[in-house]
Amino acid sequence: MILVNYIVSICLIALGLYVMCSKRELIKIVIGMGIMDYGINMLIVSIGFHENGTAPIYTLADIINGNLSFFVDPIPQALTLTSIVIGACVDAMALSLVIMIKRRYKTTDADEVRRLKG
Amino acid sequence: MFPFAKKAVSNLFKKPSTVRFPEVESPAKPAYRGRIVYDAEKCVNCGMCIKVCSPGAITRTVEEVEGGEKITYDINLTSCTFCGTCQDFCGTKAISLSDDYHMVAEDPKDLIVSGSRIKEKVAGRVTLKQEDCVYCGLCARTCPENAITVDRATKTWKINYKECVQCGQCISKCPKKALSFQEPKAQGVINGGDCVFCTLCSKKCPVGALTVDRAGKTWEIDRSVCIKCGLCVSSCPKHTLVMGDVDDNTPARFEKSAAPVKSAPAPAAPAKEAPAAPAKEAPASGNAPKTPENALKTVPAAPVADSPTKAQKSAVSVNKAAAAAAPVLSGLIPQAENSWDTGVVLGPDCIYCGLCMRKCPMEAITVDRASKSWQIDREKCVWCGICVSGCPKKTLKIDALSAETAKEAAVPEAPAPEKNAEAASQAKAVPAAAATGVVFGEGCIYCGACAGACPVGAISVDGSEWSIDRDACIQCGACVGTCPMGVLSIGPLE
Amino acid sequence: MPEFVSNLLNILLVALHVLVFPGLLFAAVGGLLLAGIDRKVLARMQRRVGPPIVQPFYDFFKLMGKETIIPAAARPGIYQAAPIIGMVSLSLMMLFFPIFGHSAAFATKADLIVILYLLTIPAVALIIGGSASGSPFAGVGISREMVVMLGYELPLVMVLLTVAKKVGGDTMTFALEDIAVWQLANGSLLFHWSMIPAAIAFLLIIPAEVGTQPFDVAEAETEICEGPLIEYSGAPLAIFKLNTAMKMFVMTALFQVLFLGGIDLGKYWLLGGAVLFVISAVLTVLCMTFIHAITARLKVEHLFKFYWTVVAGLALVSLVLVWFGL
Amino acid sequence: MIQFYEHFPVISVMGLFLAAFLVEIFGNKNKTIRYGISLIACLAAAAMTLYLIIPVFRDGKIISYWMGGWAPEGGYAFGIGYEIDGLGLFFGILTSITFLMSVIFSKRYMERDAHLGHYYTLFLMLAGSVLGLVFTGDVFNLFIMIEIMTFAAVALTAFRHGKHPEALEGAFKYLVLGSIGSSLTLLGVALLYLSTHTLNMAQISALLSSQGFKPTTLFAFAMMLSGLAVKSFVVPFHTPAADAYATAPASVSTLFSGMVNKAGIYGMIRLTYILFRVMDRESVMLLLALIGALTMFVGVTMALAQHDFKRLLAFHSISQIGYVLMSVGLGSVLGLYGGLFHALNHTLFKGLLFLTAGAVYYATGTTNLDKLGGLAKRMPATTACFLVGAFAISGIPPFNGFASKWLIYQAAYEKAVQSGNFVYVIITITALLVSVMTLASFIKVTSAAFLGQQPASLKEVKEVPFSMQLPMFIMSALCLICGLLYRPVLTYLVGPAVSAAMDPSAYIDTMMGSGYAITHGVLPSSMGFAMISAWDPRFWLLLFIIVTCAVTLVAVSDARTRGPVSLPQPGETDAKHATFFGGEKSTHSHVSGSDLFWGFKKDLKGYFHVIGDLHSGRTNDYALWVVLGVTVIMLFTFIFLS
Amino acid sequence: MFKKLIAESMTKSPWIYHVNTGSCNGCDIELVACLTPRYDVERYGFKLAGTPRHADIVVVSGPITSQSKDRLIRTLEQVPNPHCVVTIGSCPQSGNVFKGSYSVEAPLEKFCEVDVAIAGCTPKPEAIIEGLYKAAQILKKKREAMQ
Repeated sequence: MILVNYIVSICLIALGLYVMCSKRELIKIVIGMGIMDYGINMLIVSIGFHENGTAPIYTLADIINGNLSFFVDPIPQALTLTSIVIGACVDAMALSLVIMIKRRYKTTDADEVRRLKG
Repeated sequence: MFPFAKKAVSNLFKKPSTVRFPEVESPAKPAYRGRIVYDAEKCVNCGMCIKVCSPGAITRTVEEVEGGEKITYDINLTSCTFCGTCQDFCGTKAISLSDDYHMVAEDPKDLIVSGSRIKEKVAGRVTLKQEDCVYCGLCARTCPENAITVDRATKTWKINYKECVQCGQCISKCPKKALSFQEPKAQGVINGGDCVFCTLCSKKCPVGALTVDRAGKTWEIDRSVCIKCGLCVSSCPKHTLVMGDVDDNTPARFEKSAAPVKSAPAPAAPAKEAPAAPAKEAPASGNAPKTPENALKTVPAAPVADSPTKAQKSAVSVNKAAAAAAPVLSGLIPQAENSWDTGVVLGPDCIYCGLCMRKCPMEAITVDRASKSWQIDREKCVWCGICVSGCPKKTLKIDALSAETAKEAAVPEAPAPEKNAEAASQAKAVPAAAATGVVFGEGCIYCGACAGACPVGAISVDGSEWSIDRDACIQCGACVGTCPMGVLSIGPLE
Repeated sequence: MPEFVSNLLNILLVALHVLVFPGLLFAAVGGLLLAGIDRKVLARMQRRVGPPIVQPFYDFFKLMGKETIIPAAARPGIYQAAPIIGMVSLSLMMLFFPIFGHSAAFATKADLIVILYLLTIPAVALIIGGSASGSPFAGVGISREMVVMLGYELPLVMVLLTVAKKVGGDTMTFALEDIAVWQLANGSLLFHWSMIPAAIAFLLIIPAEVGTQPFDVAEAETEICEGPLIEYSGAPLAIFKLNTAMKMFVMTALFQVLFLGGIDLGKYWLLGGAVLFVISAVLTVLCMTFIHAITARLKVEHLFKFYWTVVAGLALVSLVLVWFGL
Repeated sequence: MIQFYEHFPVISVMGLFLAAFLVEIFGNKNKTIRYGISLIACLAAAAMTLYLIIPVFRDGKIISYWMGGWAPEGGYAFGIGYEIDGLGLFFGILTSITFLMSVIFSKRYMERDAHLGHYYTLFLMLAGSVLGLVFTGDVFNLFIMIEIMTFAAVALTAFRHGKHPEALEGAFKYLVLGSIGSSLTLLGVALLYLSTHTLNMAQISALLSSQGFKPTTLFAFAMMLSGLAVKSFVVPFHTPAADAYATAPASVSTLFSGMVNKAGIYGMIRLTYILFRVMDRESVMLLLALIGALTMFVGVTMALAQHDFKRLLAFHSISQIGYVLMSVGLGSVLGLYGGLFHALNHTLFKGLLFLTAGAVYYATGTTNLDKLGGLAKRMPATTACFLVGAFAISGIPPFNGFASKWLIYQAAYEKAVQSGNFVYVIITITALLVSVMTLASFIKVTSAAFLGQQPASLKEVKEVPFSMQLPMFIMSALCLICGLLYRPVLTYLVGPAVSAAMDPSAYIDTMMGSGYAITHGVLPSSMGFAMISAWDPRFWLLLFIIVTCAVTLVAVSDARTRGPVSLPQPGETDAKHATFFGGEKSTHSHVSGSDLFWGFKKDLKGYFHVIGDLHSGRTNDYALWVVLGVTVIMLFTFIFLS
Repeated sequence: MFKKLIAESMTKSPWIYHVNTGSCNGCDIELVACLTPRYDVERYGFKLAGTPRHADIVVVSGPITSQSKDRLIRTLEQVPNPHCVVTIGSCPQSGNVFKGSYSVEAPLEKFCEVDVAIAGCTPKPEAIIEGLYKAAQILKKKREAMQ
């Protein structure tokens, strides 16, 4: 059912973009960023997935038995891990900025946080 | 754009339309008003050009030289508007505007046109042989200085010698040869004896030659200051001052009674100094004439007239102080030395029309029609009699003052309220009972004099219609007295 | 040492080229004469006598003799250097033009694009100098000067690209020498009918570049007191006036290079070239004078619109025609 | 045998990161320590990067470096590899110059701010990340570096939020859009991994060449192109750039324009020329050239409407990046030369301009053009440097901006003539026109801020300290040198980068072992390069100086014949030297920047209104721009590339 | 050589700056008439300058109203040397019909040295040409005196 993964991740990315484009609330924009991130992470994990694959870990028994079976690609998982960390950082940063904006602008409405324009 | 293009190209092959001026002389158009030419020999020094020149570009200098006066005219082209009025007004065509327009100079002094001639001294001054005069007014119109005034209606001919420059234009213009240069006779003001010491004359005197002491009842003239203008003569309400020939023996002082002169005569010092001060200032102002003679001529009348008035006032206030010391105002019987023994006395027929108030030169009378009160300020009153002669009801007269009248006058608030009210009711009753009023007779010319004279504005004259508002009319008779045709009278109404 | 001598001679030759012919002196004298002719002919078109043809020389020398007042608000260095920078860059432009068989002194050192940008230096010098004078009138003037520049730059670019395509064909060239050679082989560009709109556009650009009526909004003396030049007096002003004249000269020369290079004079190239140069320069200036004589000053927004519609349209017509090989 | 210099790339990158942590640990209190660490790290990194010129540019070597010695095994690359070819080093040099100048400038410029420890930490992280980005040979590493770069850049943008709350807004927009860009890049990387199962750039390039384009690959291409386009701030992804550049401290803006958007451009060149090798396709050329032309036009017109010095410079940054992208997108050698040279020049003059803007801010406390005026009298050195930068960016000969623009015009028109596509003619005209508009907007800054009349509030302004002038002087000198000696610069600096971009086979061979490229069908390509025409700025300048000297000599020798020069008395205001106001007493009257170019703005007011309204400042709108841009790029890719 | 040339040029290219100090416009119109094809002073290099910085000859018309006095003096200060002051018409010389008014400050001599006075109300264009020509000669003298 790998196709479902792809479809859902693409939907998540699209949803994230939609939220960023349409929601005026800054926190929601940040949430949109998060949703998009998760969609991509899901996509990457799905890329490495193999039907009936095992965890990419050799045990001593496997080597001794010569039972080197088919395992999922470990690299995408490593990528995902990194990406999640980065995504968390970015979200934290964004939220801290939103807090500061709320403090200085007294609002978190994107319609009013637009002193820089034109 | 195409027409422009066509024009530009066609112009390129045409001769330029430029006037090549400095190389080729370009004459001015006919009637161009350019550089002024002044012919000093034709000039009679009448000064008309100076008078008519609006920017004041022409100045005249008169110097005393041997054999007469050197008269110089400077026409400053840098101040001229080239209007040509001087040319038009010059009686002898001594000034004319040429068509020369090259009026360019590095030094503006080069742009002053000047000319001078020596004018012989003329003995005497313009004098009228009255019997020959027909009061045609030609002389007045000719006079460049407007020194002569002629009134045909009253048959008067006056000349202001201060203005006269002795140009002789009037003499040459006079059709009857009634004018001539003559040595003047000494003239002066003579007091005829009816003087009431009203001080009007001294107020009118422009040079402060007259000193009148009302308290001391003296009238004095300083003949050295007097300029014989005649203003005092015309202002005298008693017509007692006349202009006549005087000599050294003619008295300069007139006294009526032996009443002691309490105050000192008005100081004459400021009057004497007055002419000197402006004379010093005169050269400072832009175009003021520079010779002493001119300075005298242009002495403004105001400061001279002013200082004696002040002096007079100070004298009056001294009088007042003296009067305040006396017990007059405390309402006691007048004493011999009191000056208020005579005065205007109101008779019983008063209709409170206010004519006397308006006529009084000293503004001593106050009439209030509403409260039917008539008051006189004895301090101000000079018993000149103008109110008496002007009274339509002939109820005012100059008489010795009784103690009551003096008191009434001194304390105008004195009349009791009930008396006032009684008087008012009487006054109201009068028109209703008598039913008299202004009667309009035949012969009216609708001149409107009556309307102008009416103190209450009851009469209106419009075209050939005469109407009167009976309710407003107070039957003062002012209209009757004013009517030039004598068609109005006060009588019973039908 | 003969090598040393020849080097020295070369240096002298370069100096002669730069300072006398066809550099500074030639451009200055030629420019002032052209300006004089312009004024004279303009006067005649208006049925006036007009000043003598050497009048610009008188103006120049008079201004040289006048006092130079440096305003308190000005920055003296920039204020005085600006006119000289403009003059020098203009005088160098003539070195790159091959004219009527005379090959340019330094043809290989610059091309059309360089010329386009070198032409902006005098304008920028004027703008910077005017701005340095600190007057608000100058501020308005430089703003207008810049808008005029924005206006004529678009059609000018199009004209240059048209020429490059026409001359270079499928290999296109920006080199001035190539343009001259091509024209000698194929006839002047002006006589190729597809180039005529571009030539007209270029002729309309010259007045704006030089700043004469109706495109003199930047130096409108009656409304903004000569704009950038308002505070200038004396020698710097003289040099700015000289710059205007030299710009006229350079633009007429550029017109010849771009559109009239195809007249082959054979062995009479020296004299004939000179005569032809004079004739064509005067004719080019006459076109300018003619436009001056029949128009009044445009508003700056009209000017901008004019250049971006009419003139750019003309240039575009040529560009499209040339693009399709006509 | 590994040469000692082969360690330099990774040392310089890691050194910067290490220094960042050291600053955070030791430098929060002591300003000498933190600045010392930062300066030493920057100097060392710059020195090492510049040293690499010798092997890479002179000897033509390509340095490959495998982290932990994880060399490819069996034709498959597993480890993270650094690979420094001419292209990477070229951008590395730009980066080094930029952060070196900026760190020198920062010393005095930032002295009035608090929390400088954090500033230098972020600064060094930004520098390290960009350096790592251009040196890396691994796509995922590229993504990581992009993320670090975005993160540091956003934090630096918001650094001055205390005084300027707008900085928060700019940072937030930058973060949102930057994260979209990063996500798109990550998506591309993931899809690329899906189709090639490797993350090494050299191997990807070889494998893609042998296996051809699948829809996944195309999708990956579109995603990565969009992601990198967001990072390089081309239209329609440019909006956060204007906000962030304008509100960040000027030293950081210098980094942004000198490194951050260059990193994006580097990524796009790497992507199109080496990774996907699609630059032989007309459609990609057209796409990039059109985006470039649109970018430069929108950037410059927006710049014309700005009132703020730094925001104006930000839009010019966008515009100049448009030049670079357009030229690179032409796909010709000449275009690549022009584009890369312009990238170099842009780093120099835009860095210089941001530094002068910083100097103005330091001296006056504002960058609002309507409040400035007459600074030339008070800040002569800054003004001179600004004029050099302004002339350079406007393409006035003989400065460097002209040389590169000249190449770009030639390349664009050559492309137009050779391809017969009229669109390129329009692009050429746009490029030429944008140059004049650039001049116009810098004239606006010159007359509004530096020349004209001084407001009373600026009478006490002082010139900035020498440590701030020094980087400006160096940048100015480099601007002039690159303009005058453009041929040597092209040959020795830009040339290797161009050959590296045009010939990926060497790159692949160095990384994956020789012969790998040929087996996967990547053939070495030859470089044909001929400039269409000539321009010798040295000669021109020489003549210019000769004539100027001659004129000056005449002027000086004949000073008595000329009229006298009447200088104003200092401190006094007399009528003679006062500004002429038609006889009125001269008062302060200054034509501010927004009042200039009236006729132009009136005639194009329709356009200006629309474009002004489009830059609404709303984060959602900007996100929408990005989504639309990505959609267009994706559609274009699928329609024309498959 | 250049000294002579410059001095000679002074007479050949005088630029005019015109100040109206409350004139009735009569003189102003006549001055402009000088520039028309009919009189065409440009024959002698005369030109109207837009700013006093460019001017050689300052032409003053009008009676120097007190409002314009300061402006006039300031403008005259800003003219570079050598320069001439020329008055057109009677007003600046004397105040003409306005003299004595509280708001008129004529004559101009009070404030500066007047080099040439052109009389007339208004002068004919020919007279103006004559005056300007004279001023141009004075310019040359001033230039020689400056040396």
